[in-house]
Amino acid sequence: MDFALSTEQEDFRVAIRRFVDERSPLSAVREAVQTDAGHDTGLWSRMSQDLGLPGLLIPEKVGGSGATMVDAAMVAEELGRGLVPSPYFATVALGVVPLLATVPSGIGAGVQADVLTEVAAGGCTLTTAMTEPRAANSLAPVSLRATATGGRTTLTGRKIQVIDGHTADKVIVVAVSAEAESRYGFYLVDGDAEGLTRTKVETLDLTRPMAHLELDGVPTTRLGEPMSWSEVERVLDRSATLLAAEMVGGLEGAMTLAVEYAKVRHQFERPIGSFQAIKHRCAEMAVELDAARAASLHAAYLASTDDPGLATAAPVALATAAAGFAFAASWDIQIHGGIGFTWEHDAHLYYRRAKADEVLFGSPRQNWLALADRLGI
Amino acid sequence: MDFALSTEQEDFRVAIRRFVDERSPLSAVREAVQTDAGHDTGLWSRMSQDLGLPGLLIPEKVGGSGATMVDAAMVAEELGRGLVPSPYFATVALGVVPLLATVPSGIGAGVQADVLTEVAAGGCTLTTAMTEPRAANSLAPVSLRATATGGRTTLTGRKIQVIDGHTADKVIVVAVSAEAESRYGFYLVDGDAEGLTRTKVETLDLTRPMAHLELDGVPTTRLGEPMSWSEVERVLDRSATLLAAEMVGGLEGAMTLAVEYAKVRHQFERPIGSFQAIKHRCAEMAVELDAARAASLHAAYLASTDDPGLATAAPVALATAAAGFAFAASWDIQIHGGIGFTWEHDAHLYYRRAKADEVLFGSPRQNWLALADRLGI
Amino acid sequence: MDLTYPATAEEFRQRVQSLIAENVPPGFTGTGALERAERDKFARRWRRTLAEHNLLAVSWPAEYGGGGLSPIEQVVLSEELARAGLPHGSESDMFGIQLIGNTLTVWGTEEQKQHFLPRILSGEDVWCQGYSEPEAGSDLASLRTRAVLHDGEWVINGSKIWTSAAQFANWIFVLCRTDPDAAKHKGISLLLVPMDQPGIEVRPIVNMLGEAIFNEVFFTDARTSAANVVGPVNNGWTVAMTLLGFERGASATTDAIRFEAGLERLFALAREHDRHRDPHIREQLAWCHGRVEVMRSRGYQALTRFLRGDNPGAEAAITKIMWSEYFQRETELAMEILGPEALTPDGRGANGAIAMPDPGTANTSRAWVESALTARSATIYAGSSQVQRNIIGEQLLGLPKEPRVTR
Amino acid sequence: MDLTYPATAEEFRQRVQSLIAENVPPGFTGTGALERAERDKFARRWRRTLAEHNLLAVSWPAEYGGGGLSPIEQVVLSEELARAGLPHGSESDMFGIQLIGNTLTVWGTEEQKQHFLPRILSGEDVWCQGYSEPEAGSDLASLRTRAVLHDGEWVINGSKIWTSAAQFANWIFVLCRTDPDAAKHKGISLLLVPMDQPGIEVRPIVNMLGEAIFNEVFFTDARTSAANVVGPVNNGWTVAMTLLGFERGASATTDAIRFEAGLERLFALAREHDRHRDPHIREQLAWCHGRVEVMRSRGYQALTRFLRGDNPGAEAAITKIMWSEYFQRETELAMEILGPEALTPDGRGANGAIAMPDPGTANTSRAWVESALTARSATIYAGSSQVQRNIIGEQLLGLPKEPRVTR
Repeated sequence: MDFALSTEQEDFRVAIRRFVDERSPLSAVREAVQTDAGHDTGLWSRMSQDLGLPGLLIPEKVGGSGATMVDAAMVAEELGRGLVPSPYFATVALGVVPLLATVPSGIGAGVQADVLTEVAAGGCTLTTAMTEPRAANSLAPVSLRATATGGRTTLTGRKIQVIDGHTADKVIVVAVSAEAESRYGFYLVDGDAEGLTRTKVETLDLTRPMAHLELDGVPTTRLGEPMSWSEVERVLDRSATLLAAEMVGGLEGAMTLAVEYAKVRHQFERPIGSFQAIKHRCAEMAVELDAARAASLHAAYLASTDDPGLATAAPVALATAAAGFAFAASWDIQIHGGIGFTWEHDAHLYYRRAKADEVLFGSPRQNWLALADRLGI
Repeated sequence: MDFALSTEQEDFRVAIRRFVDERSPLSAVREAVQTDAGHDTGLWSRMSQDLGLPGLLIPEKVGGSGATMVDAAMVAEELGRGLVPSPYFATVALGVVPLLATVPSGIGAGVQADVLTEVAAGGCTLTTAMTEPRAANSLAPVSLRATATGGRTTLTGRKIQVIDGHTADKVIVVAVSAEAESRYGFYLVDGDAEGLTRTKVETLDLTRPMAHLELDGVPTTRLGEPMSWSEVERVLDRSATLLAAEMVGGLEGAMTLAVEYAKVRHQFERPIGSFQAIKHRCAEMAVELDAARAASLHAAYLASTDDPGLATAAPVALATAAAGFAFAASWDIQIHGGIGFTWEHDAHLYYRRAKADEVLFGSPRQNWLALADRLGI
Repeated sequence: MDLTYPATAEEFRQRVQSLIAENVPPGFTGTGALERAERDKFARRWRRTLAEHNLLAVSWPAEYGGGGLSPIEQVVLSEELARAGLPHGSESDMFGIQLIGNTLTVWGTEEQKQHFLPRILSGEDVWCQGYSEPEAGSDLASLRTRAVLHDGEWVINGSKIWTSAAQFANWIFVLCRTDPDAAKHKGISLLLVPMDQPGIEVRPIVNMLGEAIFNEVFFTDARTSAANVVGPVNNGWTVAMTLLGFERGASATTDAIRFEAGLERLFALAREHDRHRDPHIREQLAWCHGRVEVMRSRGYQALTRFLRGDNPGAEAAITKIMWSEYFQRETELAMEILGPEALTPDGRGANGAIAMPDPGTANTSRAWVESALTARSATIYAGSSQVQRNIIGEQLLGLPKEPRVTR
Repeated sequence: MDLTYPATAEEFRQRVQSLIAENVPPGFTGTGALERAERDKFARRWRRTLAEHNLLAVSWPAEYGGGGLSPIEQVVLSEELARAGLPHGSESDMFGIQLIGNTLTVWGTEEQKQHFLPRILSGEDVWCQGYSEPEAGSDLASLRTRAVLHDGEWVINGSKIWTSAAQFANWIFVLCRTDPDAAKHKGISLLLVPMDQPGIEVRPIVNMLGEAIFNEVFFTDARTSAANVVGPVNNGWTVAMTLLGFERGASATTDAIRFEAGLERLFALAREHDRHRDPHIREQLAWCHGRVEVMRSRGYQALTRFLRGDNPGAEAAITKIMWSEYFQRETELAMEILGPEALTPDGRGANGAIAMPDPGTANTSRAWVESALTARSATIYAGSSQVQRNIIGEQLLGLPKEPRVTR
């Protein structure tokens, strides 16, 4: 009975935290988001080559480090804390997770093994294209359909708001399977495939680039067998766990900015953090951080043990972390006063991230309603 | 262009306020609620005979003072502020209002005129029986049906949670009309009619007694013509306006308790009202009081001019006042600390009133949803 | 109690409506519908029209070029402009006409009035405001900018922040410490300072939307004539309070008109996204309507006080809290209605509005996202919500102040 | 990270389950299902059963009659009792065993341990707590009750408030000021005082439900032997902090078990009232589930610290805020589900529970209304939410304290 990170995990976390603080301060984040990629490609080389981050969840057999979802979540948390723009989230949460979930039987064979080997080696980034225009609120929001003709499967249609969609080496497209109306598949597409047009778009969250994708007869391979929408959701629950962890980090980052400022900024001859109007909001951030971290860690633990309890733990983690992050990021601006709403101050970067993350995998309200369904209320 | 009470109205308000403070301090309220009636009958004599409160809305022609809904609301506010248990609300909001609304053409004739004359003279209390068991949440929550046989109309069924139902001299029963399924009527019943059994019940709000009523072939007279449910709602909007005013008074009463205590209670060598955790909650009460009073006064003004805008102003006033009152009453307890949750302290009397008022004419949420319907959103 | 307007006011209303009808294109929904450059051009033309009809400085005495309108006429004018989606002058008129102009009518010398007031109306002088300082924040009285009299001139050193429209202004009114030895609220004076001089530097501050709305203004031995002090020397705090206290009674009822227009846009947004059937959204939209109605009723109350000549009190703090927190909640609801569409803002924006965008603004994801971001600042500028709650607690409810700090 | 329990713990769990099965009637859902008198009778019998099996004072050393259970066994016992809806001893055992008993095992003299501990287990001594004072409130250290040594006895004058179960107790542990000249937190001692003496008067305090749950205890020249001080004289603040700090690690995971049972009742209530299809109610119920799950995960974290022997820190303040505010929100949701039914509470009540009612409590409007009223006190007693936020802000986040007051 032990619900805490091991010493090795704590050491790893400290190393990642130090890496983020040294290599990706927020000044560097601001520079990175100005680039075409929307992230610092040199930094990503170090993250993938030196730290082996994309290979964390990948079995040792195909070149990964065979770590657990708890480790991957810990990294997500640290990257979230520093708002580090990098292909980590898309590659691991939206790429490796569905690849692992669709491996037919044992690793070692099939297209999954090839891609995972490439990812583990640090030479390949991934993402998943899910969202379709004006469809995001319904139950099974995917209507793009794969077409099979003469042994060749292709995809035609439009996907929007694909995270790192303009840079990912391979894109996994969630589509209605060619075989049956109510079956879905994860379809693998090359980033430079013919018929694929990728357009980087302006984002609310400046630190998480997105692209819209036009697919016109793009050749593709289905990963694993067609599945029901609820099976798709089981895969997405694992991805969601890493988003929740990222948000926990973001919450901590925003809280830290607010607390540190409240200690040094003086008004009315006192540090503003000595006023309860400020102190108590910071304390509430700490309560929400504690709650969000507990929920996120629990979900990651259940994911690491393939526990079916993840189906209810994932929405709890998402909704708890999202609400806490939005709370902390809003109050971070308020506590900073005037400079809090300037471009040059980092408060708005956290706020933008928080408001974007809040809807990325469904709003807290949608997650609570999904949870109610899953609990059979 | 003048949106304020006139000097006469302000003087009248001050007189009522003084009357409440002198004749019905909260110590007297506690005694009154222990009686069978649930109110101080001597006090009510003074309110009805000396102050003429039940006759406020009644035209001068039938013995009333022909005042406006604004005046009636002002009285409700002052009585609410002191949690005065009295037949005022039931008699005026639930009795006089539907009587006036169902007068066939001009006053002067019919059963309405007789009853109003009695009420104005101070010798008759009224109420309306609306709620039926387990039906309160649907759209037209009344299914008790009037029966007409051989020129004689009777009522048989059950009504619950009738305010002052055990003492009212006459009870107005809302029932499905004998003529048509989707038409409703206000049916007048004598309090001591044969076949009517009235049972006083325990209430959450100790200061507003209620009774359950069993009707077994009770003879009755319909007031005015059968009407649609939305016509019934138009009448209830006027009653609701007086409930909103009462809640505004309750909000002010709870806030005043909290503020006065925060000024004198010391903790950590300071009056607790100097701490922002207390001061800012009191300030929020003041904001909510201001909002609730503005909404309530506006609704009363529209009611006084028979403006159709009342259909949307009434739910705004109800929901705004209810939310503000519940907020103030909860925080009043919290600010008082330990003594705030003792029986002997008055904080819980306000809290109970607030929580009861919150659902009496629909919860704030139900009122907002009703408003959305009425706005045609 | 009577919410009808007198017949004379209604006649004036018709005159204003006619003037508006003659000067806006058919189908005009408000300046928000215009692209920024076009809007600025239109606004300049419209300001001239108002000036020609003596409708610009409506509350000033006629002898200084003011409109000399009765209070109820001022209200009617504001209402009609708000309904038509038209501005009452330029952005800088807020500072020139409403603030320093009105203040001069109370505190100015005859010379000051005769010199400055007409130049404001003609557009020759364009004003901005030098109040806040980087270190002072909500604690306005702890300002550090100093002015010293030297050879018949004030010599000013320090800096001011959150100065909007400084880039368009040639004059700035500045609160300065003129007696460093006096207590915190004493020894402050309000000076009028020409900006076209080497001692003044304006640096834009970019807000979180990327818009340069505000500025920091640096004073390095900046100078102004000794005569350019408003009210008595070292009495600037009182003057400043008069200035900040200019309850724009005339606009009491227009906040609700503007917010109502914004809410209509939000209703339309919900319908366009088919979210108007969701009970949660309906409830929130209805709450917004309720809050706008409360603002309208409170506006009638403020208007009644204004027409009676009563002073506004701590109600101004309630007003500030109410509209700013409403604005946040309304725009967060817009974000919720947009859902994932908010992730990639699209379409025309809110044109740099610092509060509710102008009437006619496009109903796009970009405009609402910009408003939602902007709304975060609404509870900070012009006295944070925390400061407003202190004011309400202490001034309205009589709660004790924070203890003095021992040093 | 591993949430499975060791095999030995699971074996112990089975032994506890068997013991429970042998001692409760079939279909037992918890003591809340029993009428009050019946419940008290059942609880006395059950306490004897626990004592016979050495399962009462599980954390005390065996030499004083303690159970000598390993930490994980203590946890398993608490969990099984919680699941079965059974108490771990009487209401007074909280004070006798958990608080003063545990404190004596740390600070007591050998004589004190040998004298007092067995008498607690046997039920001969029944304890209550004298900490809070009417004037002190959240500011515990400003206590005024004084004790003076006179002829080998402490003579005590003052009063204590919020003393639960005082009517059943024959001993009270009392924080007294024993050096009036020392600084606020110094000069305090923890005294053990027999209650059966003329100098002590107990007056019940009736709570807002009309239940006499608490008492005020008045000391008028009350006496106790000079030997009945716990720890060094004038060091009572440190002793008291130890006592308040007894993180009941053994019960780390049981809060969630109890709240889960309460939430299941609420789910059932929603279904019975056909409100479970309303999206707003569903959302709130799901939120409640989420919060219970968070409390469960935090319980695992607390348990991990407990098993490692780590001290809890400011997390206790987070725990207090979380459960008390959850409890308020959960019971308000119950009120919303009940709707107008809450107006006239009906059926069996919550039997005077001061927090979550006992498992098995009837799913009636009266029980939920009583819980909702009770919940208002949860954010006040045992350190108000405001005090907890100060603790979190200052101790966990390092924010500066309020300035000292100048007098």
